[in-house]
Amino acid sequence: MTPTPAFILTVLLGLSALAYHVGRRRALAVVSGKVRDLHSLPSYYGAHAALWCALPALAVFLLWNIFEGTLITHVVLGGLPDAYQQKSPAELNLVINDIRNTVRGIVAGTPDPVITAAAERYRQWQSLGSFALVAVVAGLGGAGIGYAWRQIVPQFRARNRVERAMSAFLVTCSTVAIFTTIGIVLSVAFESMLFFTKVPVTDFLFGLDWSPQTAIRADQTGASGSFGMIPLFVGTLLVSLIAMIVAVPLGLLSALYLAEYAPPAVRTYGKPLLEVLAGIPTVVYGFFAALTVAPLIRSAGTALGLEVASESALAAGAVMGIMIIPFVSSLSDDVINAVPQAMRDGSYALGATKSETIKQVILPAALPGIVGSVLLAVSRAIGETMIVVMAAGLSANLTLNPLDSVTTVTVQIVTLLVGDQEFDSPKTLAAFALGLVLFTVTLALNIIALRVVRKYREQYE
Amino acid sequence: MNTAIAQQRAIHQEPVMAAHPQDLAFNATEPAPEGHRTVGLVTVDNPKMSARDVNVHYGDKHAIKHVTIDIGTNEVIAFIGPSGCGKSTFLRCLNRMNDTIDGCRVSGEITLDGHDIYARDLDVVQLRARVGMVFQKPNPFPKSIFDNVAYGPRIHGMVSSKSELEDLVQWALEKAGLWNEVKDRLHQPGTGLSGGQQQRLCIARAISVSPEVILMDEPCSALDPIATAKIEELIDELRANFSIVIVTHSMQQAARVSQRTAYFHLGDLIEVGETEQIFTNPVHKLTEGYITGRFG
Amino acid sequence: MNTAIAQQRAIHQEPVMAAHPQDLAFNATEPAPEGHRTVGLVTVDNPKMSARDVNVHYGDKHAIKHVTIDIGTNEVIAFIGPSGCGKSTFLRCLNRMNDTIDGCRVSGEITLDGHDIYARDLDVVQLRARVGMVFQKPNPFPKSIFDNVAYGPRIHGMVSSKSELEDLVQWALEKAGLWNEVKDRLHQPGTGLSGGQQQRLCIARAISVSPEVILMDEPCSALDPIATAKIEELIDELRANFSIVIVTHSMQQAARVSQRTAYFHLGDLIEVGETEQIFTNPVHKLTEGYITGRFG
Amino acid sequence: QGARDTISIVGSSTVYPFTTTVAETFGKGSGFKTPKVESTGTGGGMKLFCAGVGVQHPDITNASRRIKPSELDDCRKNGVADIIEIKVGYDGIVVANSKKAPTYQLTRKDLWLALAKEVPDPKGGDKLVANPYKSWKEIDPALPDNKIEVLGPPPTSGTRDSFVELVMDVGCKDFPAMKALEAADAKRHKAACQTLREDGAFIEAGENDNLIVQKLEANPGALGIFGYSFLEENLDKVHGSLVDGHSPTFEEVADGKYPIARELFIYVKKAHIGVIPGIKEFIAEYTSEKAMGKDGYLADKGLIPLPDAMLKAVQADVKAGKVLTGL
Amino acid sequence: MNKPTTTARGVYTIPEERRIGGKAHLALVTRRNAAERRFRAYGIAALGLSLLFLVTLFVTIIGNGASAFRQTYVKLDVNFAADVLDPDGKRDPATLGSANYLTLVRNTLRSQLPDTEGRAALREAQGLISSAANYQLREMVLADPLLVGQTRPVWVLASALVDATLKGGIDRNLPESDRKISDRQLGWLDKLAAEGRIERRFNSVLFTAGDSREPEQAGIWGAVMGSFYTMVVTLALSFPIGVAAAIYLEEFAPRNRWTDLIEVNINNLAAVPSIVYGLLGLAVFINWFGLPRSAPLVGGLVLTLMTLPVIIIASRAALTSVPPSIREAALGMGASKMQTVTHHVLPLALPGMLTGAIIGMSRALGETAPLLMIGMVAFIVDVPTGFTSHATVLPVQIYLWADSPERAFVERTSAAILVLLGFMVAMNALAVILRKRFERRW
Ligand SMILES: Nc1ncnc2c1ncn2[C@@H]1O[C@H](COP(=O)(O)OP(=O)(O)OP(=O)(O)O)[C@@H](O)[C@H]1O
Ligand SMILES: Nc1ncnc2c1ncn2[C@@H]1O[C@H](COP(=O)(O)OP(=O)(O)OP(=O)(O)O)[C@@H](O)[C@H]1O
Ligand SMILES: [Mg+2]
Ligand SMILES: [Mg+2]
Ligand SMILES: O=P([O-])([O-])[O-]
Repeated sequence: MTPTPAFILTVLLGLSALAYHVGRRRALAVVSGKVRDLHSLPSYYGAHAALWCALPALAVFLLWNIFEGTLITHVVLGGLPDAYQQKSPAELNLVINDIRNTVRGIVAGTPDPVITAAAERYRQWQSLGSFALVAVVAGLGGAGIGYAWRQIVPQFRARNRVERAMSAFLVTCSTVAIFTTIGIVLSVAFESMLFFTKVPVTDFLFGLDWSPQTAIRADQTGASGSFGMIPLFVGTLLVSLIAMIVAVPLGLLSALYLAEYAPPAVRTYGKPLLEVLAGIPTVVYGFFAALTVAPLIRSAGTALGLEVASESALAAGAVMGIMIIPFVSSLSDDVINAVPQAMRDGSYALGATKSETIKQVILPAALPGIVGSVLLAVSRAIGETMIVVMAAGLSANLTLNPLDSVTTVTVQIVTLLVGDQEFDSPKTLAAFALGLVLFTVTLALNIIALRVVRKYREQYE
Repeated sequence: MNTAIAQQRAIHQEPVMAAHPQDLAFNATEPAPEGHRTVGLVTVDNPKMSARDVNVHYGDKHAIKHVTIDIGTNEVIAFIGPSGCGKSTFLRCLNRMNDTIDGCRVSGEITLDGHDIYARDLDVVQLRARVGMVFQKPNPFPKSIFDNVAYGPRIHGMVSSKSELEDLVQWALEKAGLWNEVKDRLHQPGTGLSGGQQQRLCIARAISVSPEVILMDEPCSALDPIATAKIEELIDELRANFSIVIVTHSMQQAARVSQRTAYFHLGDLIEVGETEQIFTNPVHKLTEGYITGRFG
Repeated sequence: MNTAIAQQRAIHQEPVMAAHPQDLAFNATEPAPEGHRTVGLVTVDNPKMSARDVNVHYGDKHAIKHVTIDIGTNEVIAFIGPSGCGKSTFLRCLNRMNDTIDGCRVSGEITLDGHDIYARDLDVVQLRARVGMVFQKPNPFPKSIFDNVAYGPRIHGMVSSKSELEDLVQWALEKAGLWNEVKDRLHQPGTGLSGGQQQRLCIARAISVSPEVILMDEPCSALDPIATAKIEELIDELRANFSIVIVTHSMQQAARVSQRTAYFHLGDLIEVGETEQIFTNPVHKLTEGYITGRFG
Repeated sequence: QGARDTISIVGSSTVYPFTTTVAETFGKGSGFKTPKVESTGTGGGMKLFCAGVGVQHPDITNASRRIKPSELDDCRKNGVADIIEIKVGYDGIVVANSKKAPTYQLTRKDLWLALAKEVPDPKGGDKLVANPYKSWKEIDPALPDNKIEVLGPPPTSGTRDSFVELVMDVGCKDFPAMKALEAADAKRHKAACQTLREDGAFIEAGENDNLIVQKLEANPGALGIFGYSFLEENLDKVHGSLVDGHSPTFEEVADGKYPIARELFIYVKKAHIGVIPGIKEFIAEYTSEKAMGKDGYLADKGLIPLPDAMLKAVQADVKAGKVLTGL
Repeated sequence: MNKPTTTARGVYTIPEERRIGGKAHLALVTRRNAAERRFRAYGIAALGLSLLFLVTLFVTIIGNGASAFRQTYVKLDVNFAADVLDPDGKRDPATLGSANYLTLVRNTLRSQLPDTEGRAALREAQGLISSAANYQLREMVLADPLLVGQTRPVWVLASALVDATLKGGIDRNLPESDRKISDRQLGWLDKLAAEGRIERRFNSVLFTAGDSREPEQAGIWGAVMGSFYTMVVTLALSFPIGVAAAIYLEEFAPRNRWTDLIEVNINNLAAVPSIVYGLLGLAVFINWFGLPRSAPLVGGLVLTLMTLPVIIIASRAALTSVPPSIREAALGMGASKMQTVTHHVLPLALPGMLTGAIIGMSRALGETAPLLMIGMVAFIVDVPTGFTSHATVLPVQIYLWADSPERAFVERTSAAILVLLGFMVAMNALAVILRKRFERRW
């Protein structure tokens, strides 16, 4: 039986538990039980030992798992006859697949003796590797324990070490966001550059016409292939604005009601119920918007003598607003609830009504959190696709009339990316450029928002 | 001592016993079924507020037991008693601030100008506008110093112009003895003040709306003697128009500012009387023990 | 007055002037370029902590100006001064609690047993374990009463068994004079206590880890005389092993518990001296003004 | 990267229902694992397919149009030299409306006039003017007096592409004005023929054809453009307009009479045959009579089958492993 | 009453009527009380309206989807004819397995129903029965070879067409040309019904099977498991990372340009369209790290990146709202910053963090677009068994079904949505309970 990764991890876990125990005991032993003489609590010495036991071994384990395939493959391929050695990398890749499939007992086509033999070798190396890994992991773990054990003296700052490890973890986690950003920029930058070689940047940034109807085949003519992003951004703005007009009052008022007025039972169930709104798949909202709300608006509009398109920004925006209610309501409810009771008491004692207290004391105190939740809701609105596709259509009208059909940046990105396309045509590349510009625009907006929030914070903290 | 008030109370000069209102009415001498019988000047002639058989429970804890007491018009009454005896709790009953505490139940009757403040149709917002409060722990709003004081007048529409508001804020801050220290930083946050400054800010905030009754829970605990003197002066001045209840641990202070003093002990109101009498000649031995620095 | 300490300080009997440390060393008589020169017993022979030319700024506000002072071993030193003069601020410098305030900058040198507490390699956690603090506004954790007191011993590994912990908690609560009131409700939240009870809880919490220096910011402000006496007794008892800094507005209290007293005024340390001397015969006229109940 | 023993298929969402049907039948009937079929769109599928040979690249791609030369070049460049092209059938594109309204009898010329961005001036002359038609009646007095409102696929869709080719290009032929333009400026002519209106008469709806059907139901005045299978499933709600005298029925499309039908393909990477288990068997199943034939199960799913002779040819080519040599 | 007070600015007094109890004040009180009632009414209305939308959506979904939980079965007397199944009589499992069960079904239909002469009629008859019947009969024979040669009544799945007709999804009164089911088929159905050969049962297939092109055989179990694995990855990564990042930024990080940058970045990431995360996942996890396509692992990673901003932002808001006095108390006791955070701040901030997790996960659970790029919008029949098996997720299943021409998928789409919501409620229930436990006001 070759040891499975799960088995190795379990062993490592057991070892770390042991390390914790040993470290703790050792710490107690060096001060003969007088914990006060230790720099840190015994459990920190335990944790320190456990870290030393687990981290190096884990690193080796991960490295092995990443490179195992490559290593073994390299060895096995080296043993193949010359005819195989000459194959192109792509073909070799297939040979490897064949070998691996054979290892797993799956044979495509007629079994080839060379492959079968290679598979046998592959199997051997694999099990050898696994056993070696167990040995190395156990050895490293043990060495780690030993090292940590030797370090334990009363003055040893185990807490600081463990906390430094924890801080390192915290810092690492906070950089995930940076790497994500870099990743996103990198994954759209190349194509965007390509796009800008085909479509001038100024045309893209300031063009008032969006109609990516370039030719699909060489024998077609690009119809009015124009790539002006302004209508898309205006559409995004319009739809998001409508969504926020729905979501912010509904969400904020709900949150205030739940946090300040509602009997506990209502609050207990009301809040999670609202949160369900955030989890309903957007397809459902899309159908709701397109088949229920849009016709409703249309008939209402017609009754009023208004010209209403069958797909309207209003329908999409309103339904999107409903979807993002919980972003505002739940997060705001939490921050409102966290305002200390003494603040409320101070206001009530002056003869303020609940609503006055809410508006003038609680809201300002909770403002940073509420702004955060609203920003999040805006973000969600900007990023939403399905509802707009289904209810607002795809026509890039440059309009601020909510009864007209519009389209948004996100929708265009999605349709361009998933539609039929030629990957180096400006049509497809436009999706990347749109992504990049959207990213930049929201970045600018966020910087402004941060400044504004800061200003308020300075005033109220 | 204010002689007018002393005269008003002449008919009550003899200490009376009171526990339940019915006891008062029917047989004042029979022991109450439970709870302590309060000794002394429980009632006054022209009460601004009166409490009858008030009980407060925090969950199971019986924090205030059958308390009956009047708060006179234009009088300063001091509540004294060991820490944890229920002074703050009782104070909070008087403007229904206890409503905001989960699990706190109040029974009995409390009236303001003869109207039951626990009546169903009573507007508690108005009640609190009329019965103001300074809390034990200073709790300035996370707003600027100016806005902290201006808050009350604004919501009650007491001022019609900005300059009027500024005058009012200045007046309140001056009365609380804080003006000089903050006049240059009116628009900085009230939470950035020192402990004693915050306490005075809260006093300024409370008097800014000129409530009819002011409940002060240890208003001078964080103040130096000079600031304390200033506040005491303020209290004396306010008494001309308002009624004031002050919780204090300093018997000297009680003696300086109050006309009557009430002594609480473990949730019981033990004794009420003219301040001078309480401090010089307490009737109940628990009171005496407290006054003289040891427990009964 | 503790005679041993009085003797220790014999050589400093004559009031000295001190502002900047360099002034102390070179020409103690020349006026400091800015800030006030402190009068009196600024330094002691065997200081536990010493501050040299400490300045604190909150943003633009210069809250503590060139303060130089020693805190003696086994001494109780009282900080007095009008509200807002910087007592709390200076106190918070002594265990670096000011680090947590945005925009607060501290300069100068403060040492504990001769080691600079603002040194780069100093472990501020250890510092705070050694220099405990009772805050001006009681701030119990939103945990049970027991856990509030047990927190310190737990994180510092001071107890090895549950029963030991229980004993320690009981000891601390008893010393703070709270045990009787809370022994039946140890597992109820500490935030549900009365103001004075919370204050004593915080004292119990602070002494539970037996810090070498205890900084107490108006520890008795919400306490009745008996509880106050209890705490003063505690302070006196603790002095045998620890150093204590107490901020108080009650000069009586300062006189009762402290050996030395420091008078602050608008961020300046005006005068330090033996308590008796400060209260009976202050050197500086600002001090005198404060002691006698009026400002200089 | 682990080993792969499942066939990986990507590509067109139009072909997706058919390929998945085959995949499922194949998975249940043969000993092989059920192939994984992704719906990525034709172009997206091509991109993945042509990215290279090897397990991390798909084996088969669906296409609702023929591979483009540029895509073929890309394939070759990445070492995907041998590609087997299999034409699997036809997809009818229908122009339908709600049953609550009468059936339209349209010609491609009508459609062009209704949907082109620019049309010859109705008042005469060779000039092209922005499309002035508001109602169908203005185009042909026989048509109902309904506002022109057509829900159709977005420009990123293969269906739209085919619609342009099969309807618009043809519809614009017979106008003298257009002829003149063609002679003068071929490029401009093409653009004029192919550009759809952007003034709201043509509404770009998403690619969800069910949604279009439901929108038609809610808005009886509108026409919608979508795939034949959706018409077949929703005969109780919508009916297809006649185009050039032919109604979009299974028979008429199969016979090639109904003019708007496009070819559907799958492309197979030859290098993967024999390496990824089951590819050979899978395409055999796909091209078998019981799948692709007249009465095959794909016909039940709405695929318009190839004429018999063509099916035979396809089957023979597949058997011989004939690869695509050029376009 | 009030003596005018002299201030530095001049004489100040509150006019009688504006003081508490004064005329102007009383008038204002009426207005303020009205404002109070209004505000409260707004709150109730907002909550009510929001919940009304929820109810509407639910009612619609349940209305559409409830019927999918039941499924029609038809009883056929099947003759397991030996000449069809086992011509050489050896009962060899291989022969039995590869026999033509379609013929068996056809023969059965022919014997059971009138007018089944001719290919067209037979095809129509076959249209009543799901193709699953073939596989069902094969399973029966393989399990019990003795069946060969016998005739047995067998309940088989009806086709989606029959199911829809019997549930009223297809209107029998329409002219024949306007409905998929023919008059002849209706006649057969009526006959079978009259003979008691038609029954509606709980649709267990829906909950146990993977995807299928045939609506009556299609199930969501594959998608449920796919969602489960994906969510496990997402939750296991995004919650700890998000909380850790928030803690670092809020409690430890110095306030400088670098942390400002991170903060703006995080807010910005929340606005990145989800499909762009798909692009990122494709580029990084699949093309660079070489992780497999269509795997819950990659899906989970992509959704983690997408969810992180939400969790971080919510967690930061929760951390900010913990009063500083609590931190001071702990620090003053000699607790390290890390201890202060873990012992005091974190428990108090947890409800808010959980809210972030709930909302972030809800969003991740309903997301389709980013999965498109990494191959999870796919037809996958086999139920996934691990983090790297091919899988799809519930919202994708819903999306694909909603896009299917077959009418019978409409009700299944709604049913799948219901299951998704159930999934979500289950996932959130725990968080809600936790949140309730940790929530307090101080
Ligand atoms: N966070 C802060 N930001 C700005 N200014 C502050 C802050 N905290 C205190 N101050 C100011 O610094 C000065 C000294 O404050 P400190 O709290 O030290 O006074 P104190 O002597 O303790 O007064 P008290 O007896 O009222 O508590 C005061 O003027 C106060 O307003
Ligand atoms: N929210 C609460 N929940 C439970 N018990 C409480 C609560 N608030 C106060 N108590 C208890 O009720 C009793 C009375 O408390 P109260 O605050 O009225 O005391 P106090 O007289 O104001 O004391 P202090 O002088 O210390 O402020 C105390 O025993 C206290 O512990
Ligand atoms: Mg109190
Ligand atoms: Mg202070
Ligand atoms: O998905 P399509 O390429 O067929 O539109």
